[in-house]
Order: sequence, then structure tokens, then C-alpha cells
Amino acid sequence: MSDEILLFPTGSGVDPELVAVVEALLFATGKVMRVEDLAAVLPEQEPRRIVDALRVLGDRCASEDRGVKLVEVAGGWQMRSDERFATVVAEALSVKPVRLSRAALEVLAVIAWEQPATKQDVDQVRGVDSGATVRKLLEQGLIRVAGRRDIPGRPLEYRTTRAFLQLFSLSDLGSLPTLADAEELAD
Amino acid sequence: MSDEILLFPTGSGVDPELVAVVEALLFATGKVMRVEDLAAVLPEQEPRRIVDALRVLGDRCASEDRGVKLVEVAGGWQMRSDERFATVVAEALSVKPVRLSRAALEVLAVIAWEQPATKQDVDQVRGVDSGATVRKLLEQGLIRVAGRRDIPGRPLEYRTTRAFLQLFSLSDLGSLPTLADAEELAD
Amino acid sequence: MPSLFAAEEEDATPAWTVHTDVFEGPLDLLLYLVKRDGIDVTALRVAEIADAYLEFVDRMRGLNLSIAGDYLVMAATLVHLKSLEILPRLPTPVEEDEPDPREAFAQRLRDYQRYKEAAEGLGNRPILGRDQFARVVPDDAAEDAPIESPFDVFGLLDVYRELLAGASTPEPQVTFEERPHLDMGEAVIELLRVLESTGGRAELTAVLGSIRLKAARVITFIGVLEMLKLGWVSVQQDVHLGPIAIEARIRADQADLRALQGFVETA
Repeated sequence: MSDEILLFPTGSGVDPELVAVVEALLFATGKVMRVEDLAAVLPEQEPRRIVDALRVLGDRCASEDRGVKLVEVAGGWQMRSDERFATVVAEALSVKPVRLSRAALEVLAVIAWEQPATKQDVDQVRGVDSGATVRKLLEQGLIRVAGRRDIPGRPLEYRTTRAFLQLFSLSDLGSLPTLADAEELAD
Repeated sequence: MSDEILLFPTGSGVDPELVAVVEALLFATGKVMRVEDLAAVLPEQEPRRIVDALRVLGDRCASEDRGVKLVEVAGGWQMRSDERFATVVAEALSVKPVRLSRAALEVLAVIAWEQPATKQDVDQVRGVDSGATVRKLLEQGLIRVAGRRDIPGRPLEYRTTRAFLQLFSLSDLGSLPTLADAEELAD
Repeated sequence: MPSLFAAEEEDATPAWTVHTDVFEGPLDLLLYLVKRDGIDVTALRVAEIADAYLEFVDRMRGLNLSIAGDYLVMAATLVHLKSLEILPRLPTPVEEDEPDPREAFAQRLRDYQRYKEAAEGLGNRPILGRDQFARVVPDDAAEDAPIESPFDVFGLLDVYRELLAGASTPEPQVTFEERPHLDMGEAVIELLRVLESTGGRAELTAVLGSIRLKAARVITFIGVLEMLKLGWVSVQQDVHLGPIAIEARIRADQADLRALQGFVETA
């Protein structure tokens, strides 16, 4: 709790009211908000200041005694409950926790790292037909059609979506780790 | 920010993790939660402790640089954004998406796959008059007039727009899947 | 590793069935065997893994378990690759750039392993709705709001497909002007006229079916193929063996019959 006080002492120029209003906005909308989204409703604030306020807010939420985190996701920021309390929160919301099948994860992995990828690309890697899984992921909005490949048959190409980034708490595709090299595979 | 440290020094028996989980619960559910509701998902906690945790949380939120308040309402507790930011929050919340109706989806589907399509084409496939729905879709910018068909009566022809492509995450009309593409993804 | 075999609860005799969802296909089974037998996947020799795989598949068969086709195809592939290893090398020199099928196979397995690990990595990330939860915001609809679709584009395609399935394509109310010696030029003009009368578009078999004389039907069909080539009509068949829609691109009075293959100008 004292970290941000060291990092951003009152004199450092971060307006406490700006931090408060940013918290209010992220809390009330519940959504991923990009700096532009925040700036759109806070026109008198420089985007640079908004980023500073987000940093302060994020540092504060990182404290042990907070139940809410500020996560950088899908090109923006979202407040989420801390994963330490996942079970209790799911129970209070009476929701079944999201379950991802291995097939879904594998298909997503191929598309995420290869994108754009065709169904054939996915089938080739996995050695089994992935049609039903691809369809399901489209329905769930985790992948989208991104054009056709210029090869015979002109098959559809797929890419991951913002919802994919949100689901896996990724700020952008660049934050996907690089695939393991062949040498790293040996256990 | 230092108030609660005075009111509830570490020795006072308020578990920081309990404060955190209470915050997580009030945050995620968005609802008014009574102490019993909290106790129901935190069975190992004495209600007295939960009340203490709520007090700590309330005091913390009372700080100037917080955008969220803990309010006691209807026999329970709810987290709300601070009234100071009501205008900004209302503005950020004012953009709620509208869902397309079944009729709208049907008309869009016919126009998308048969474009350019006349209202008569749509009526024939749907078996009902689609005039009002076509107008609505024009207003929403999902379809546009794309000329007249060279047949008696010269009816207007419609095509889908860029907004349509965006809505369905398509890069171009060429990526509109065909029935054959759908078959490929069937189980 | 979850148990591969599980008792199926049936009244008298509990039958044993393979839970195919344990493995994501033959490559996944191979990786399991690689791990089980402590084989170094970076220096994989096909023979080592082939034996383990074939033994596994054999055992499943011995237990009278049905094995998915994919697994049998893989077994055949492995037998073939193994035979390359056992047979003495042919005296004929092997082409330099021809990849060794065994190495290609090992590479494929390694590729799958990389993605499998990547998939596990994804699954271990903090997941929204499993590990972290966003706030449930009570919604109240507002005017002038962005539009949202309940479906993705394939869902929209389903809507279209349902419509097509339910729609009764009305029989075109057409009568072909039939003469005993209809030539292709006449057939083409007549067909374009028919299409004009149905709004430029009709179902091909319905149109052809409305022609009584077989000879006229045949000449009209050839005419359709000719017109397709010339771009005078377009046809579309969305489903294999499904209805064929024919659409006119030009009007009957725009048709220059001299462009037709085999057209003989009659005086």
C-alpha cells in the first residue's frame, strides 16, 4: 500500500481526483477501457495523465489486502476480482467457472501463434479434424474469419479476437510467449 | 488512507485477506449483499468478523482519492461509484449495444448472401413482408441502397455495408462464409 | 494421466470402452508414449515409438475396443516408416533434397508438442470467468446505441440456411414456347425471356422441368452452359446436389446470338 506513495509522492503530479474518477469509470462500466475511452469522457485530461493515474491505481490494487486487480488487457484496462478468490466469487455469482477443453486450447494455440490460420493448418498440426472445435470457437467469439487464403479452394483464414485477449488476460498478441524451440522440448 | 490504520491497527484482529475477499465479492456481484449473503459463501468466517471487514473496507473507500464508495442500503452493503463522478460515469455508461432481432437477422442474412437483393427477394425467402425491417436496417447503417434492378417496377436493390462487415468481424465480403465453408466445420 | 479405460455402467455385463477424449488424436497418444517411455523427442527414432504405439493399439484391439480410423491410419504410417528403417538401404542414391520421411514424421510430432505446450500455457493463464471475474453491471438500454448481433457470421449463415430450407421456391409460372425444331439461339432467347418473367432468377431444374420435349430440354441445357461461358447468366449451387439458381446477367434483347458456339445464322 505504501509502494505507490514512494513511486508517486503527492508532489509527482498525479492528481488524486483523477485516480479516483478513473477508478469510478472502470468500476462502473465493468469493461475493458482503453486510454482513448477514458479520454473521451475526460476531455480536459491529457492522455499522459490518465496513463499515470492508471499506474497509480494498478499499484494500489496490487496490494495484498485488496480483492480487486487492475489488469492490462486487450489494449486497455479492466478491473477484475483477484484470482485468489475465484471459487468464492463464482459461488456468489452462481456461475460455473469457464472450462476450456484441451481441443479448444489446442486449436486456439495454433490459430493464435500462426494467425492467420486455416482449418487445414490446424488439422495438420493436430492430426485430427478440428472443424467442430473451430465452429465452437467462432460461436464463442474467440476467433473470427479474417479473409481467404490465396490457394486452390480459397479456404477461410481465422484470427483471434479481442475476446480471446480478454479471456486469457493478454494485453496484446505480442505478449504471447514465443513457441518453444525444438531444443527446449526435451524434458 | 491512514484512517483505517488508526482505527484497525494490525493487532485489532481484522484479517486483511477477509477485507480483500469481501471487496472481491461486492465488486464482482455488483449487488446489495447482506452480511448473511457474504457469510453464506464464507462459511468459515464469523459474521462478526465480516462486519469488521466491511467497516475497514468502508473506511478505506471513504478516502478522497477513491472513486468507489461502500454504501449501506436495504439492510446490506453495495459498492457504488462516487456521486462526485456521476456525470462522467453516466456518459461512459450511455453506450449500451442494441441486439439485432430475429427478423433483422433474417433480412440481413438474405441480403448478405444474395446481394444485391430487392425487398421482393427478401419477402419471397421469408414468406412475410419485410418492409419495416429493411427500413430499420437502413437506419442502422447495416444495409444500403445499391441501385435499381432492371425489371418491371425497377425495385431498389440492397447491399450490406462496412458496418455489417464490422459487426460480424469480417475483413471483406469475400470472407463471407459459404454453405460449403459451414459444412467443413460441421461435426 | 487419467485412466484410459472406464467401466461403462450397463445392466448385466459391464463393457469396457475407450474414452477417446483422453487423447486428442494419434499424435497425442504418441506424445504420451514418448513421455511414458522416456524417449528423447528431439532425437526421436521412429522404430522406438512405432513399437510402443503398435503394441498399444494391439492391446486395445485385444480388449475388443473400437479404435477410431485416425489411430489405424497412424499405425499403418508407423509400420511403413519402420520398414524403411529395417530394410537395407537401396543401392540407388537418394535424392539430396528429398526429405527423409522419418525425420519429417519426427518433426511433425515435435511441432504438435510445441503447440500442445503452448495450449497448456494458455490454459494456465489467469482466465476471465474462471480465475478472475469482471463486474456484473446491471444493464439499462439506451437510445442510439451500437448494434450487437447475438450470433457470429456462421450463426447468421444458419439463419439463412433455415430460411432457405423453409422457403418454398415457387414453381416458375412459365411456358416454354416449344417448337419441334428449337435451335440453340431460340432456346437461349426463350430462356432469357423466362428469366425476365421471374425477376431475373429461377431454379434451373424447375425451368428445365417445365420443358416438355426432351430434345428442347437438352438444347436449352446446352444453351445454359454456353451462356455461362459468355457470362450472360450465372448459376449458383450452395449445397452439393441442392437447388441450382440461375440468374440472368443480360436481357433477351441484348443477346448477340452470333457469340454462341455453333450458332448458324438462319436466313
